[in-house]
Amino acid sequence: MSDTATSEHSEPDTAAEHHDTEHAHPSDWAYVKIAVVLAVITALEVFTYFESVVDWGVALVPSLIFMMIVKFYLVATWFMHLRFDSKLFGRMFTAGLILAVGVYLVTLTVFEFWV
Amino acid sequence: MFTTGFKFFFGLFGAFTAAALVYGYTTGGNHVGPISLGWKGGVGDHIGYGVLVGLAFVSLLVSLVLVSFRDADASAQARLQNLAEVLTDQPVAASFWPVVAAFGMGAAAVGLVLHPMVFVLGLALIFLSLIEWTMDAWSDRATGDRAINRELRNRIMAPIEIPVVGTLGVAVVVLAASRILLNVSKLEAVWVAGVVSALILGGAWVYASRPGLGRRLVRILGPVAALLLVVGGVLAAVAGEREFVHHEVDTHEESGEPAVTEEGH
Amino acid sequence: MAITEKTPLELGPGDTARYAERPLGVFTRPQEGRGWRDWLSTVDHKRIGILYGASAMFFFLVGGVEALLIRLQLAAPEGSVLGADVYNQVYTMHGVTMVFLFIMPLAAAFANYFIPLQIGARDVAFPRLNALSYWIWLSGAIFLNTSWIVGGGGADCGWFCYSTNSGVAFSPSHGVDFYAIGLQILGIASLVSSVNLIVTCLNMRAPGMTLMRMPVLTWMLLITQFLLLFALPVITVALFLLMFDRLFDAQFFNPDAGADPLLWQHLFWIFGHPEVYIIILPAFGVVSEIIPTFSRKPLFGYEFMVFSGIAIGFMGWGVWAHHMFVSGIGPISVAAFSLSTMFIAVPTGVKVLNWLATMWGGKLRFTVAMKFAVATVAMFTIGGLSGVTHSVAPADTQQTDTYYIVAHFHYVIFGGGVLGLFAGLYFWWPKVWGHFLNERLGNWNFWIMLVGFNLTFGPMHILGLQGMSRRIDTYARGYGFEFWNMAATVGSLLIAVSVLIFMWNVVKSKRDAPHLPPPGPDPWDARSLEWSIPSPVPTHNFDTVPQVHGRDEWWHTKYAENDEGQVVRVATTEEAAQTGEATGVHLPSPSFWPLAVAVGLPLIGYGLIFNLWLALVGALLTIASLYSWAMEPVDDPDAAHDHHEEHHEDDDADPDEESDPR
Amino acid sequence: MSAEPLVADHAHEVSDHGHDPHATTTGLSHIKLAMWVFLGSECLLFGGLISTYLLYKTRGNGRTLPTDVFDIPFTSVSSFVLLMSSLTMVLALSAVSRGEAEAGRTWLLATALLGGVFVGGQVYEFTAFVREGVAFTTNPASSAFFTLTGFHGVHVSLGIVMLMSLFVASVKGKLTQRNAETVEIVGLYWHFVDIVWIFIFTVIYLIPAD
Repeated sequence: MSDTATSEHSEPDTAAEHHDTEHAHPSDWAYVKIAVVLAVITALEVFTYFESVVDWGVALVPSLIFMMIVKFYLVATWFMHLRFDSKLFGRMFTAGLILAVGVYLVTLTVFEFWV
Repeated sequence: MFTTGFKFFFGLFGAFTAAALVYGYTTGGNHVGPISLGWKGGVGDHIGYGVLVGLAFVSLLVSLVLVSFRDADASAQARLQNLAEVLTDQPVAASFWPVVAAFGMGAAAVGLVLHPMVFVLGLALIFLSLIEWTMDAWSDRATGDRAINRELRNRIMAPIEIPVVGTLGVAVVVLAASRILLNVSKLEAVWVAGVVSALILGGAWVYASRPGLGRRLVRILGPVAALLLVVGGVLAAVAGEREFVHHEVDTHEESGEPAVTEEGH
Repeated sequence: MAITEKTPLELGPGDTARYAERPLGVFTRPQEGRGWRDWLSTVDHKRIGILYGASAMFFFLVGGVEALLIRLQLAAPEGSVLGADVYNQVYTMHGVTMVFLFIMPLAAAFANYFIPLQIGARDVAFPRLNALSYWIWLSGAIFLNTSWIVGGGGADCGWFCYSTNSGVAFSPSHGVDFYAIGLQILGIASLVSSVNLIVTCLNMRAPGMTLMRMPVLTWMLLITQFLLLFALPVITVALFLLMFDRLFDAQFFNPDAGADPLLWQHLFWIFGHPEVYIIILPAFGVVSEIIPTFSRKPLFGYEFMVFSGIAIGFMGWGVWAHHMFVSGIGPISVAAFSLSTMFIAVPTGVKVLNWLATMWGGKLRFTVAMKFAVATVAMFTIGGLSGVTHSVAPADTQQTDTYYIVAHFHYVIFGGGVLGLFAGLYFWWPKVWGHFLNERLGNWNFWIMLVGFNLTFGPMHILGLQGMSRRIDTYARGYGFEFWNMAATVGSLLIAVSVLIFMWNVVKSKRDAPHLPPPGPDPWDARSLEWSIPSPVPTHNFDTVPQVHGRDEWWHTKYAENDEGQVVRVATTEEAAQTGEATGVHLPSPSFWPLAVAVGLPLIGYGLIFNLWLALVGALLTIASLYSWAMEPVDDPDAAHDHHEEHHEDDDADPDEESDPR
Repeated sequence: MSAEPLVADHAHEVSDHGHDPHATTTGLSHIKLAMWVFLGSECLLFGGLISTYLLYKTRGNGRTLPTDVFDIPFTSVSSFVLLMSSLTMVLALSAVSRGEAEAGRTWLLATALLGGVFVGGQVYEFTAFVREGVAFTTNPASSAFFTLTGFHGVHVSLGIVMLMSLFVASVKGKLTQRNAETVEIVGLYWHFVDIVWIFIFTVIYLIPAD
């Protein structure tokens, strides 16, 4: 039964993706490299706090948010294995993430938070 | 399942409850007082009612314990072990709970004189050994097989012990670390946290990559580090916190208005 | 977590018979088939579904009594049945009970029972978590209602509990504390259940059951679970803030300290509007199963049905502020939310048209289930249309907080949700219990409920437009409110009569069942997989897991096109249906730990309100139970593998056991 | 007799009868899918708390604001610590799934200890704030700050308890290669908590108030 079943499993949204999983997990050394990158970015972030050294001007907030997103992305894709696992996992997570960002941005906008 | 002991104590529970109700009403309680354990209202003579309710509770507890653990059920025990009669001379396992309990009593006594915290610690130790000792005593005689007994005990106690020990472990680290940080200066706090974390990271790195090399070293250094942390925490707690500058009411003016909701900006 | 002991209890070498009885007392793992204890420890999705349904019907009665009290108070001017204070508590608890303790769990009953059956699974993905959801839900429901006894009365701030009415200053009893904590407990239950059912739908489908072959009920329930998944954390945040404000003097909703009460409104309605669809989508799913069956046609526009459901699920997140048009959110926000609200009517309208097109030209059979389903479509359409009038912000300004709103949402929630779920009860009753509900009594039930419903809530449109505000405990003579209020009260009594008829129907049908022919696996000649197995459903659901080739798999097993393109019957139900006689099917073992975990949560709740030591006890109980659970293997290695065979032998002559569907 | 192992908390654990590797429709493990679904839900939880703080961060009611007493150098160290604990966590998983129990155990303990340092630092930070005039009930800003960071701290603490439980299981020899998925699940939770802190650190601490 299972032999015939597996071909029927294939459906566009899920099954095709899990063939390349579970094998390609990176080595410990790759993790360490990612951690070093994360640490460097964090150091940069902290660096912005000491304004006397460099004046970031209007670029401050955008660059902080950019660095935050990069860190977020690195942890999610490498440490949480989204890069190597089925896309379905990532979709479940990003659905919540996008919804949260969208809904709360609208709420803050209604409160005229940005004004 | 319902042993004689259970029946006796459960019956006692019923009798005491009834007595408490009757007593509560007859000594002049209002209509909801006695059935709600005196919540919102009188039960007449409080002391007598309280004693009866207390006895009822104790009986209930004992009966529940009896029915839960099927203790004092000689025939069940014999049936379990497929024996004509119950084994009575099983050797009991070694136990260090008597020592802990004695230490707890000593600590409680000393604490009465010295410091309330020590007293509470003593009480906690006594309480702890009461529970563990009871469980050990029960599981020692649960079946005729030492290994099964240990398995039984773990199955009931591990779900409590693991999270409690885990939480206490976290609490000790957190409390000790935060006391030390509060004791040193603001800048030193940054360094302390950084260095301690680096040590943890580095130690783990060395140990994980070369388990053979550091094993004995870690066996010694690990407890020493833990001891240092606890002792440091206690010393810092005794020494007290550093001076903090209390920010007085400052100039943030705009806060009071509900800034958002007017129409027609 | 999966760190289980290899075998939980190692037996002594050689002699396994020696320990036939466990020395563990209550800590012994339960096994199947022991009367009432079986119900406490069950992990069978069907039994859990029944538990959900029965408890929901109980709270339907509770909420119904509260509704009747409201209507009696308002029947005549200057009513004095309830005082103003009690009136506030009663309408608040009516709303909370009906939403959280009746409709949602009744929908959960359908979800639990039918999702696995419709996708061809033997159980849900996490059977013990499923039991946990139910028990947590029940403990939360009981906790919420104990505020009548120990909390100094129910919550009295309306079901949406706007700040600052919910603050200690205006609501000094513990009612709102019970509301805040009780809804959090209920939220945990729904969250656990939504995760479980989402994984079930994605991961446990029978071979060939692609997503676009799933029955529409399963689809709508899946969308509902996603809405729950994402909406509940938002209300949890709001409830946390409220709880901290009330119990620990935080400043979240204290305008004197510069806080903004509108924050509550936003958080509540970000949850609250998806909640509306959480209530209505299961009923849509039910209707989408019933109408094709009794029209003997496939559902018109399956893809449109599914995608409009998904569209509703998405767009439901962009309309929340239409509940707040008069709260001063600013003209741009009002315009934006007004537009988005008008747009969300489109996918809903698509659904209504598709149901009509399904019936068009069909061979209609008006059973009670079908009548309820058609009434659902009609009544929901009325509610939907009055809803569109709210999306027009200037009109809404007139209607806000009047009885027009009350009329609107009752047409949607009662006319759509409740009637739809009643349709489902009549439709699936034979599947669950192995006997029909009496159709004659069902007709009485239906017509009286339909008339009573319209008599109750129809006049409220008029009252609202006349200017009668909602939540007032009484009104003076001479405003012209008398007649329609009396009419509404009479209508509400009619609804009560119809519910009593339903209950009598349940009893009578059960009593008559032995004298009537059994319904068989497929009494309605229906379309989805649950009808291919015996009624009542055997414990293991499917003897062999079905292979699915298309939509309406079961229908196509029975019918096929012949050479002239006509649909002819190719197999009788008896030939095609499974017999339910499989043995050796491996099922998950029952467990008491879900119940134990659930008992701890209300203790934490009481502890937060009255004494933190109690909270510690509750937390310890919960955590210890969770760890016991984690260490307990999923499957009891000591249990017999085909327990359903010997099930009827050790009957404890328990009343619960009698109603056991197996 | 087709007894497919359709019913299990963990698909791979129930394979008494079935040998079908595709025990689930998508081929993904139930529990991992469930964890990701749950994390999606958690986004809205933390999103709500973060928005509340952002909305309230300047509402001081004439008293000291959290932003006035922030100790950015210390919080930076805390952020580093939490970030590095993510590294140790992923190394723990890597070790356990290779079957190196002892290394896995070491990394688990290191992760828990780093988490402990983080929470200890948070207790220190909270105490310092209270001493400096920002308590939970001072103003809406402080209530929102303590609720948000406290909520995060509770998440970290729960994670530590889970890590310690894994550690105990490992010491007792019950955490083998077969259970690597359990470590992975706890790891997902741990990294998520780290991700939330990445967000909080930037949005709450680093971006200037005005």
